[in-house]
Amino acid sequence: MTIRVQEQPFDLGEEANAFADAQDDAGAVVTFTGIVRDLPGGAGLDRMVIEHYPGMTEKALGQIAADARTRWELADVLIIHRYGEMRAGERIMMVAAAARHRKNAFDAAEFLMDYLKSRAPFWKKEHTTDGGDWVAARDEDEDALKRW
Amino acid sequence: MTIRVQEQPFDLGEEANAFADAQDDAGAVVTFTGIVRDLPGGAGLDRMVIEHYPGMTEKALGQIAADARTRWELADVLIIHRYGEMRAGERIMMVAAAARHRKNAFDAAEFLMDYLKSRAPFWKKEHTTDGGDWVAARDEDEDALKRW
Amino acid sequence: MDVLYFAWVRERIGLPREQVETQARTVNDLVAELRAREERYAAAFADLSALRVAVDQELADFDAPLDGAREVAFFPPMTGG
Amino acid sequence: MDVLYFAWVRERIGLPREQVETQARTVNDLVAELRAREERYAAAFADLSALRVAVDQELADFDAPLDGAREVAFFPPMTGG
Repeated sequence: MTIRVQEQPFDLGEEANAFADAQDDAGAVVTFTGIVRDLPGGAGLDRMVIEHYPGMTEKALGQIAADARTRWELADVLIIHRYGEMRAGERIMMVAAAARHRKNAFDAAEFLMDYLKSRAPFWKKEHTTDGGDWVAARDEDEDALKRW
Repeated sequence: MTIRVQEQPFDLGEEANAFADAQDDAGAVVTFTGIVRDLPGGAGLDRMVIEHYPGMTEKALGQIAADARTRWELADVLIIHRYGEMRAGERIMMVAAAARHRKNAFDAAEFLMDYLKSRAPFWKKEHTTDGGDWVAARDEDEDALKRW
Repeated sequence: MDVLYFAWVRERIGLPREQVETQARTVNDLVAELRAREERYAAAFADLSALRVAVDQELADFDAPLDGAREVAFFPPMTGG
Repeated sequence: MDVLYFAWVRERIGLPREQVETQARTVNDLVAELRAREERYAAAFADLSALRVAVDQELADFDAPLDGAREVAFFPPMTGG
Protein backbone atom coordinates (compact mmCIF):
# COMPACT_ATOMS: atom_id res chain seq x y z
CA MET A 1 0.00 0.00 0.00
CA THR A 2 1.44 3.35 -1.05
CA ILE A 3 0.12 6.83 -0.29
CA ARG A 4 1.91 9.91 -1.55
CA VAL A 5 0.93 13.55 -1.12
CA GLN A 6 3.29 15.69 -3.13
CA GLU A 7 3.70 19.01 -4.88
CA GLN A 8 5.73 17.77 -7.85
CA PRO A 9 4.14 16.15 -10.91
CA PHE A 10 4.04 12.36 -11.20
CA ASP A 11 4.28 10.19 -14.28
CA LEU A 12 1.04 8.24 -14.70
CA GLY A 13 2.67 5.73 -17.04
CA GLU A 14 5.61 5.01 -14.76
CA GLU A 15 3.36 4.70 -11.74
CA ALA A 16 0.92 2.40 -13.54
CA ASN A 17 3.77 0.17 -14.77
CA ALA A 18 5.47 0.03 -11.38
CA PHE A 19 2.19 -0.78 -9.67
CA ALA A 20 1.30 -3.54 -12.15
CA ASP A 21 4.85 -4.95 -12.06
CA ALA A 22 4.72 -5.24 -8.28
CA GLN A 23 1.74 -7.62 -8.42
CA ASP A 24 2.37 -11.31 -8.52
CA ASP A 25 -1.03 -12.69 -7.65
CA ALA A 26 -3.40 -10.06 -9.00
CA GLY A 27 -4.80 -10.48 -12.48
CA ALA A 28 -6.72 -7.19 -12.41
CA VAL A 29 -5.44 -3.64 -12.03
CA VAL A 30 -7.76 -0.62 -12.19
CA THR A 31 -6.45 2.93 -12.21
CA PHE A 32 -8.22 6.26 -12.03
CA THR A 33 -6.46 9.47 -13.02
CA GLY A 34 -7.78 12.98 -12.45
CA ILE A 35 -6.66 15.59 -14.96
CA VAL A 36 -6.93 19.40 -14.76
CA ARG A 37 -9.63 20.38 -17.23
CA ASP A 38 -9.85 23.70 -18.94
CA LEU A 39 -12.89 25.79 -17.98
CA PRO A 40 -16.06 25.40 -20.05
CA GLY A 41 -16.80 28.07 -22.62
CA GLY A 42 -13.15 28.94 -23.12
CA ALA A 43 -12.97 31.16 -20.04
CA GLY A 44 -9.33 30.16 -20.02
CA LEU A 45 -7.98 28.47 -16.91
CA ASP A 46 -4.66 30.04 -16.09
CA ARG A 47 -3.88 27.58 -13.28
CA MET A 48 -5.46 25.43 -10.64
CA VAL A 49 -4.13 25.67 -7.10
CA ILE A 50 -4.80 22.88 -4.64
CA GLU A 51 -4.56 23.53 -0.93
CA HIS A 52 -4.49 20.72 1.59
CA TYR A 53 -4.19 20.07 5.32
CA PRO A 54 -0.77 18.52 5.93
CA GLY A 55 -1.02 15.81 8.54
CA MET A 56 -4.73 15.27 8.23
CA THR A 57 -4.45 14.56 4.50
CA GLU A 58 -2.11 11.60 4.98
CA LYS A 59 -4.26 10.25 7.83
CA ALA A 60 -7.49 10.59 5.84
CA LEU A 61 -6.04 8.89 2.75
CA GLY A 62 -4.55 6.13 4.89
CA GLN A 63 -7.93 5.55 6.51
CA ILE A 64 -9.74 5.46 3.16
CA ALA A 65 -7.21 2.97 1.76
CA ALA A 66 -7.46 0.80 4.89
CA ASP A 67 -11.27 0.85 4.64
CA ALA A 68 -11.06 -0.32 1.02
CA ARG A 69 -8.78 -3.20 2.02
CA THR A 70 -11.26 -4.24 4.71
CA ARG A 71 -14.20 -4.24 2.31
CA TRP A 72 -12.62 -6.03 -0.65
CA GLU A 73 -9.98 -8.66 -1.16
CA LEU A 74 -7.24 -6.53 -2.64
CA ALA A 75 -3.64 -7.29 -3.45
CA ASP A 76 -2.54 -3.66 -3.35
CA VAL A 77 -3.67 -0.04 -3.28
CA LEU A 78 -1.96 3.16 -4.45
CA ILE A 79 -2.99 6.78 -3.92
CA ILE A 80 -1.02 9.75 -5.23
CA HIS A 81 -2.42 13.27 -4.82
CA ARG A 82 -0.74 16.54 -5.69
CA TYR A 83 -1.16 19.95 -4.12
CA GLY A 84 0.06 23.36 -5.23
CA GLU A 85 -0.10 24.84 -8.70
CA MET A 86 -0.92 23.00 -11.90
CA ARG A 87 -2.05 23.79 -15.45
CA ALA A 88 -4.75 22.37 -17.72
CA GLY A 89 -3.81 18.86 -18.86
CA GLU A 90 -1.64 18.07 -15.84
CA ARG A 91 -2.44 15.04 -13.75
CA ILE A 92 -3.87 15.97 -10.34
CA MET A 93 -4.01 12.57 -8.73
CA MET A 94 -4.36 8.88 -9.30
CA VAL A 95 -5.52 5.79 -7.47
CA ALA A 96 -4.85 2.17 -8.36
CA ALA A 97 -6.29 -1.05 -7.01
CA ALA A 98 -5.06 -4.58 -7.73
CA ALA A 99 -7.05 -7.74 -7.07
CA ARG A 100 -7.48 -11.29 -8.26
CA HIS A 101 -10.95 -10.46 -9.52
CA ARG A 102 -11.79 -7.45 -11.62
CA LYS A 103 -14.99 -6.57 -9.77
CA ASN A 104 -13.07 -6.06 -6.52
CA ALA A 105 -10.50 -3.88 -8.26
CA PHE A 106 -13.21 -1.76 -9.91
CA ASP A 107 -15.30 -1.39 -6.77
CA ALA A 108 -12.29 -0.52 -4.64
CA ALA A 109 -11.01 2.11 -7.08
CA GLU A 110 -14.43 3.73 -7.28
CA PHE A 111 -14.79 3.64 -3.49
CA LEU A 112 -11.36 5.24 -3.07
CA MET A 113 -12.36 8.01 -5.46
CA ASP A 114 -15.75 8.62 -3.87
CA TYR A 115 -14.25 8.98 -0.41
CA LEU A 116 -11.19 10.88 -1.55
CA LYS A 117 -13.45 13.45 -3.27
CA SER A 118 -15.43 14.36 -0.18
CA ARG A 119 -13.46 13.14 2.84
CA ALA A 120 -9.84 14.02 2.14
CA PRO A 121 -8.90 17.62 2.97
CA PHE A 122 -8.08 19.08 -0.43
CA TRP A 123 -9.54 22.28 -1.86
CA LYS A 124 -9.24 23.38 -5.47
CA LYS A 125 -9.12 26.96 -6.67
CA GLU A 126 -9.37 27.80 -10.36
CA HIS A 127 -7.55 30.94 -11.47
CA THR A 128 -8.35 32.81 -14.66
CA THR A 129 -7.10 36.21 -15.75
CA ASP A 130 -10.19 37.60 -13.94
CA GLY A 131 -9.30 36.13 -10.55
CA GLY A 132 -9.78 32.94 -8.62
CA ASP A 133 -12.78 30.80 -7.68
CA TRP A 134 -12.90 28.00 -5.16
CA VAL A 135 -14.40 24.91 -6.76
CA ALA A 136 -17.72 24.13 -5.08
CA ALA A 137 -18.39 20.66 -3.75
CA ARG A 138 -21.08 18.89 -5.79
CA ASP A 139 -24.11 17.30 -4.15
CA GLU A 140 -23.58 14.24 -6.35
CA ASP A 141 -20.19 13.72 -4.74
CA GLU A 142 -21.71 13.61 -1.27
CA ASP A 143 -24.52 11.38 -2.55
CA ALA A 144 -21.98 9.00 -4.11
CA LEU A 145 -20.89 7.95 -0.61
CA LYS A 146 -24.31 6.55 0.22
CA ARG A 147 -23.98 3.45 -1.87
CA TRP A 148 -20.99 2.08 0.04
CA MET B 1 -11.49 5.53 -30.24
CA THR B 2 -8.74 2.98 -30.65
CA ILE B 3 -8.99 -0.81 -30.87
CA ARG B 4 -5.93 -2.97 -31.29
CA VAL B 5 -5.71 -6.75 -31.47
CA GLN B 6 -2.07 -7.75 -31.51
CA GLU B 7 0.36 -10.53 -30.75
CA GLN B 8 3.22 -8.38 -29.47
CA PRO B 9 3.36 -7.03 -25.92
CA PHE B 10 2.22 -3.48 -25.20
CA ASP B 11 3.52 -1.02 -22.64
CA LEU B 12 0.76 -0.22 -20.15
CA GLY B 13 2.52 2.95 -18.98
CA GLU B 14 3.08 4.32 -22.47
CA GLU B 15 -0.48 3.52 -23.48
CA ALA B 16 -1.94 5.10 -20.34
CA ASN B 17 0.14 8.26 -20.80
CA ALA B 18 -0.68 8.57 -24.49
CA PHE B 19 -4.38 8.05 -23.81
CA ALA B 20 -4.45 10.63 -20.99
CA ASP B 21 -2.37 13.12 -23.02
CA ALA B 22 -4.83 12.92 -25.90
CA GLN B 23 -7.70 14.18 -23.75
CA ASP B 24 -8.40 17.87 -23.63
CA ASP B 25 -11.84 17.94 -22.12
CA ALA B 26 -11.91 14.85 -19.94
CA GLY B 27 -11.00 15.17 -16.28
CA ALA B 28 -11.36 11.46 -15.57
CA VAL B 29 -9.48 8.50 -17.04
CA VAL B 30 -10.09 4.93 -15.88
CA THR B 31 -7.94 2.02 -17.04
CA PHE B 32 -8.26 -1.70 -16.51
CA THR B 33 -5.33 -4.01 -17.14
CA GLY B 34 -5.47 -7.80 -17.19
CA ILE B 35 -2.28 -9.60 -16.18
CA VAL B 36 -1.36 -13.27 -16.62
CA ARG B 37 -1.53 -14.79 -13.16
CA ASP B 38 0.41 -17.80 -12.04
CA LEU B 39 -1.70 -20.85 -11.23
CA PRO B 40 -2.92 -21.30 -7.65
CA GLY B 41 -1.03 -23.77 -5.47
CA GLY B 42 2.22 -23.31 -7.34
CA ALA B 43 1.23 -25.69 -10.16
CA GLY B 44 3.54 -23.56 -12.25
CA LEU B 45 2.14 -21.87 -15.33
CA ASP B 46 4.58 -22.35 -18.14
CA ARG B 47 2.69 -20.10 -20.55
CA MET B 48 -0.77 -18.91 -21.45
CA VAL B 49 -1.84 -19.10 -25.08
CA ILE B 50 -4.73 -16.98 -26.31
CA GLU B 51 -6.56 -17.94 -29.48
CA HIS B 52 -8.94 -15.55 -31.19
CA TYR B 53 -11.17 -15.27 -34.24
CA PRO B 54 -9.55 -12.77 -36.61
CA GLY B 55 -12.17 -10.62 -38.22
CA MET B 56 -14.90 -11.28 -35.69
CA THR B 57 -12.66 -10.11 -32.82
CA GLU B 58 -12.23 -6.63 -34.27
CA LYS B 59 -15.94 -6.38 -35.08
CA ALA B 60 -17.00 -7.53 -31.60
CA LEU B 61 -14.63 -5.12 -29.84
CA GLY B 62 -15.74 -2.28 -32.11
CA GLN B 63 -19.37 -3.02 -31.30
CA ILE B 64 -18.71 -3.16 -27.55
CA ALA B 65 -16.85 0.16 -27.67
CA ALA B 66 -19.62 1.75 -29.75
CA ASP B 67 -22.24 0.49 -27.28
CA ALA B 68 -20.31 2.06 -24.41
CA ARG B 69 -20.19 5.40 -26.23
CA THR B 70 -23.94 5.25 -26.76
CA ARG B 71 -24.66 4.55 -23.10
CA TRP B 72 -22.31 7.07 -21.48
CA GLU B 73 -20.94 10.47 -22.36
CA LEU B 74 -17.36 9.55 -23.09
CA ALA B 75 -14.50 11.54 -24.51
CA ASP B 76 -12.56 8.49 -25.66
CA VAL B 77 -12.23 4.71 -25.45
CA LEU B 78 -9.23 2.42 -25.90
CA ILE B 79 -9.12 -1.38 -26.13
CA ILE B 80 -5.91 -3.37 -26.61
CA HIS B 81 -6.04 -7.17 -26.50
CA ARG B 82 -3.22 -9.58 -27.17
CA TYR B 83 -3.34 -13.09 -28.56
CA GLY B 84 -0.65 -15.77 -28.80
CA GLU B 85 1.78 -16.82 -26.12
CA MET B 86 2.49 -15.01 -22.88
CA ARG B 87 4.06 -15.72 -19.48
CA ALA B 88 2.98 -15.02 -15.92
CA GLY B 89 3.20 -11.30 -15.17
CA GLU B 90 2.72 -10.18 -18.77
CA ARG B 91 -0.11 -7.82 -19.60
CA ILE B 92 -2.89 -9.56 -21.56
CA MET B 93 -5.07 -6.60 -22.37
CA MET B 94 -6.20 -3.17 -21.29
CA VAL B 95 -9.16 -0.89 -21.69
CA ALA B 96 -9.32 2.83 -20.97
CA ALA B 97 -12.26 5.23 -20.81
CA ALA B 98 -12.08 9.02 -20.58
CA ALA B 99 -14.98 11.25 -19.55
CA ARG B 100 -15.74 14.57 -17.93
CA HIS B 101 -17.25 12.80 -14.94
CA ARG B 102 -15.61 9.93 -13.13
CA LYS B 103 -18.79 7.86 -12.78
CA ASN B 104 -19.14 7.63 -16.56
CA ALA B 105 -15.51 6.63 -16.96
CA PHE B 106 -15.81 3.94 -14.27
CA ASP B 107 -19.09 2.54 -15.57
CA ALA B 108 -17.88 2.47 -19.16
CA ALA B 109 -14.62 0.72 -18.28
CA GLU B 110 -16.47 -1.91 -16.26
CA PHE B 111 -19.03 -2.38 -19.05
CA LEU B 112 -16.24 -2.79 -21.61
CA MET B 113 -14.63 -5.44 -19.44
CA ASP B 114 -17.85 -7.31 -18.74
CA TYR B 115 -18.71 -7.54 -22.42
CA LEU B 116 -15.18 -8.20 -23.56
CA LYS B 117 -14.96 -11.15 -21.14
CA SER B 118 -17.95 -13.00 -22.52
CA ARG B 119 -18.71 -11.54 -25.94
CA ALA B 120 -15.37 -11.09 -27.67
CA PRO B 121 -13.99 -14.26 -29.30
CA PHE B 122 -10.88 -14.98 -27.25
CA TRP B 123 -10.04 -18.31 -25.61
CA LYS B 124 -7.31 -18.82 -23.05
CA LYS B 125 -5.33 -22.00 -22.57
CA GLU B 126 -3.02 -22.47 -19.60
CA HIS B 127 -0.01 -24.68 -20.17
CA THR B 128 1.94 -26.34 -17.37
CA THR B 129 4.62 -28.99 -17.64
CA ASP B 130 1.73 -31.50 -17.39
CA GLY B 131 -0.13 -30.23 -20.44
CA GLY B 132 -2.68 -27.60 -21.33
CA ASP B 133 -6.14 -26.69 -20.04
CA TRP B 134 -8.65 -24.40 -21.64
CA VAL B 135 -9.80 -21.80 -19.13
CA ALA B 136 -13.48 -22.36 -18.38
CA ALA B 137 -15.91 -19.45 -18.63
CA ARG B 138 -17.24 -18.48 -15.22
CA ASP B 139 -20.95 -18.15 -14.53
CA GLU B 140 -20.25 -14.86 -12.73
CA ASP B 141 -18.92 -13.45 -15.98
CA GLU B 142 -22.13 -14.24 -17.81
CA ASP B 143 -24.16 -12.93 -14.87
CA ALA B 144 -22.15 -9.69 -14.87
CA LEU B 145 -23.79 -8.73 -18.18
CA LYS B 146 -27.24 -8.65 -16.64
CA ARG B 147 -26.79 -5.40 -14.83
CA TRP B 148 -26.17 -3.35 -17.97
CA MET C 1 -19.79 -22.43 -46.70
CA ASP C 2 -16.73 -21.95 -44.47
CA VAL C 3 -17.03 -23.67 -41.12
CA LEU C 4 -14.55 -22.60 -38.43
CA TYR C 5 -13.66 -24.21 -35.12
CA PHE C 6 -11.89 -22.63 -32.17
CA ALA C 7 -10.30 -23.70 -28.90
CA TRP C 8 -11.20 -27.24 -27.78
CA VAL C 9 -13.74 -27.59 -30.59
CA ARG C 10 -10.87 -27.10 -33.05
CA GLU C 11 -8.72 -29.57 -31.12
CA ARG C 12 -11.45 -32.21 -30.91
CA ILE C 13 -12.34 -32.00 -34.57
CA GLY C 14 -8.71 -31.70 -35.53
CA LEU C 15 -8.87 -28.77 -37.91
CA PRO C 16 -9.40 -25.02 -37.68
CA ARG C 17 -11.60 -24.53 -40.73
CA GLU C 18 -13.09 -26.43 -43.62
CA GLN C 19 -15.26 -25.88 -46.64
CA VAL C 20 -18.65 -27.59 -46.22
CA GLU C 21 -21.19 -28.23 -48.98
CA THR C 22 -24.56 -28.08 -47.30
CA GLN C 23 -28.23 -27.28 -47.82
CA ALA C 24 -28.71 -26.84 -44.06
CA ARG C 25 -31.34 -24.17 -43.39
CA THR C 26 -30.40 -23.50 -39.79
CA VAL C 27 -27.36 -23.88 -37.54
CA ASN C 28 -29.08 -26.85 -35.90
CA ASP C 29 -29.42 -28.54 -39.30
CA LEU C 30 -25.73 -27.97 -39.97
CA VAL C 31 -24.82 -29.39 -36.55
CA ALA C 32 -26.89 -32.52 -37.32
CA GLU C 33 -25.02 -32.99 -40.60
CA LEU C 34 -21.64 -32.55 -38.97
CA ARG C 35 -22.48 -34.87 -36.07
CA ALA C 36 -23.41 -37.60 -38.56
CA ARG C 37 -20.02 -37.43 -40.23
CA GLU C 38 -17.58 -38.99 -37.79
CA GLU C 39 -17.08 -39.72 -34.14
CA ARG C 40 -14.83 -36.68 -33.60
CA TYR C 41 -17.64 -34.40 -34.82
CA ALA C 42 -20.21 -36.21 -32.70
CA ALA C 43 -17.90 -35.75 -29.70
CA ALA C 44 -17.35 -32.05 -30.39
CA PHE C 45 -21.08 -31.40 -30.76
CA ALA C 46 -22.24 -33.75 -27.98
CA ASP C 47 -23.35 -30.95 -25.66
CA LEU C 48 -24.59 -27.84 -27.42
CA SER C 49 -25.00 -25.98 -24.12
CA ALA C 50 -21.18 -25.96 -23.95
CA LEU C 51 -20.93 -24.37 -27.40
CA ARG C 52 -21.47 -21.01 -28.95
CA VAL C 53 -21.97 -20.22 -32.61
CA ALA C 54 -21.31 -17.22 -34.82
CA VAL C 55 -22.88 -16.76 -38.25
CA ASP C 56 -20.88 -14.41 -40.48
CA GLN C 57 -18.92 -13.27 -37.44
CA GLU C 58 -21.93 -12.35 -35.32
CA LEU C 59 -23.01 -14.39 -32.30
CA ALA C 60 -26.17 -16.33 -33.15
CA ASP C 61 -28.55 -18.91 -31.74
CA PHE C 62 -28.54 -22.53 -32.86
CA ASP C 63 -31.92 -22.04 -34.52
CA ALA C 64 -30.62 -19.12 -36.59
CA PRO C 65 -31.23 -19.43 -40.35
CA LEU C 66 -28.27 -19.93 -42.63
CA ASP C 67 -29.63 -18.50 -45.88
CA GLY C 68 -26.85 -16.55 -47.50
CA ALA C 69 -24.41 -17.24 -44.70
CA ARG C 70 -20.82 -17.57 -45.85
CA GLU C 71 -19.09 -18.38 -42.58
CA VAL C 72 -20.22 -20.30 -39.51
CA ALA C 73 -17.98 -20.70 -36.45
CA PHE C 74 -18.30 -23.02 -33.46
CA PHE C 75 -16.46 -22.48 -30.20
CA PRO C 76 -16.76 -22.74 -26.40
CA PRO C 77 -17.90 -19.78 -24.27
CA MET C 78 -15.39 -16.97 -24.66
CA THR C 79 -12.77 -16.20 -22.04
CA GLY C 80 -11.24 -12.89 -23.02
CA GLY C 81 -10.05 -10.10 -20.78
CA MET D 1 -5.35 25.37 21.14
CA ASP D 2 -4.31 25.67 17.49
CA VAL D 3 -7.11 26.79 15.21
CA LEU D 4 -6.55 26.31 11.48
CA TYR D 5 -8.42 27.73 8.50
CA PHE D 6 -8.37 26.47 4.93
CA ALA D 7 -9.53 27.63 1.49
CA TRP D 8 -12.01 30.53 1.55
CA VAL D 9 -12.30 30.36 5.34
CA ARG D 10 -8.58 31.11 5.52
CA GLU D 11 -8.95 33.91 2.99
CA ARG D 12 -11.94 35.47 4.74
CA ILE D 13 -10.32 35.40 8.16
CA GLY D 14 -7.00 36.42 6.71
CA LEU D 15 -4.72 33.88 8.35
CA PRO D 16 -4.03 30.16 8.08
CA ARG D 17 -3.66 29.34 11.74
CA GLU D 18 -3.64 30.96 15.15
CA GLN D 19 -3.22 30.08 18.78
CA VAL D 20 -6.51 30.55 20.68
CA GLU D 21 -6.90 30.62 24.45
CA THR D 22 -10.34 29.20 25.13
CA GLN D 23 -12.44 27.30 27.64
CA ALA D 24 -14.91 26.30 24.90
CA ARG D 25 -16.35 22.86 25.65
CA THR D 26 -17.61 22.12 22.14
CA VAL D 27 -16.87 23.21 18.59
CA ASN D 28 -20.07 25.26 18.66
CA ASP D 29 -18.83 27.12 21.76
CA LEU D 30 -15.56 27.85 19.99
CA VAL D 31 -17.40 29.09 16.91
CA ALA D 32 -19.48 31.43 19.12
CA GLU D 33 -16.31 32.88 20.67
CA LEU D 34 -14.66 33.38 17.28
CA ARG D 35 -17.78 34.96 15.75
CA ALA D 36 -17.86 37.50 18.59
CA ARG D 37 -14.32 38.65 17.88
CA GLU D 38 -14.50 40.61 14.65
CA GLU D 39 -16.57 41.06 11.54
CA ARG D 40 -14.25 38.86 9.42
CA TYR D 41 -14.83 35.95 11.80
CA ALA D 42 -18.58 36.57 11.87
CA ALA D 43 -18.53 36.54 8.05
CA ALA D 44 -16.51 33.34 7.84
CA PHE D 45 -18.80 31.55 10.30
CA ALA D 46 -22.07 33.05 9.05
CA ASP D 47 -23.38 29.81 7.57
CA LEU D 48 -22.19 26.67 9.35
CA SER D 49 -23.87 24.43 6.77
CA ALA D 50 -21.17 25.63 4.35
CA LEU D 51 -18.42 24.62 6.76
CA ARG D 52 -16.77 21.44 7.93
CA VAL D 53 -14.68 20.97 11.04
CA ALA D 54 -11.89 18.61 12.06
CA VAL D 55 -10.82 18.06 15.67
CA ASP D 56 -7.27 16.78 15.96
CA GLN D 57 -7.28 16.01 12.24
CA GLU D 58 -10.45 13.92 12.28
CA LEU D 59 -13.71 15.13 10.75
CA ALA D 60 -16.14 16.02 13.54
CA ASP D 61 -19.58 17.49 14.14
CA PHE D 62 -20.09 21.01 15.42
CA ASP D 63 -21.38 19.66 18.72
CA ALA D 64 -18.24 17.57 19.24
CA PRO D 65 -16.54 18.08 22.64
CA LEU D 66 -13.18 19.81 22.73
CA ASP D 67 -11.74 18.40 25.96
CA GLY D 68 -8.11 17.63 25.37
CA ALA D 69 -8.23 18.77 21.74
CA ARG D 70 -5.03 20.38 20.53
CA GLU D 71 -6.01 21.32 16.99
CA VAL D 72 -9.31 22.42 15.45
CA ALA D 73 -9.63 23.19 11.75
CA PHE D 74 -12.42 24.90 9.83
CA PHE D 75 -12.86 24.61 6.08
CA PRO D 76 -15.43 24.33 3.28
CA PRO D 77 -16.57 20.93 1.94
CA MET D 78 -13.59 19.18 0.44
CA THR D 79 -12.98 19.02 -3.30
CA GLY D 80 -10.20 16.51 -3.81
CA GLY D 81 -9.75 14.03 -6.62
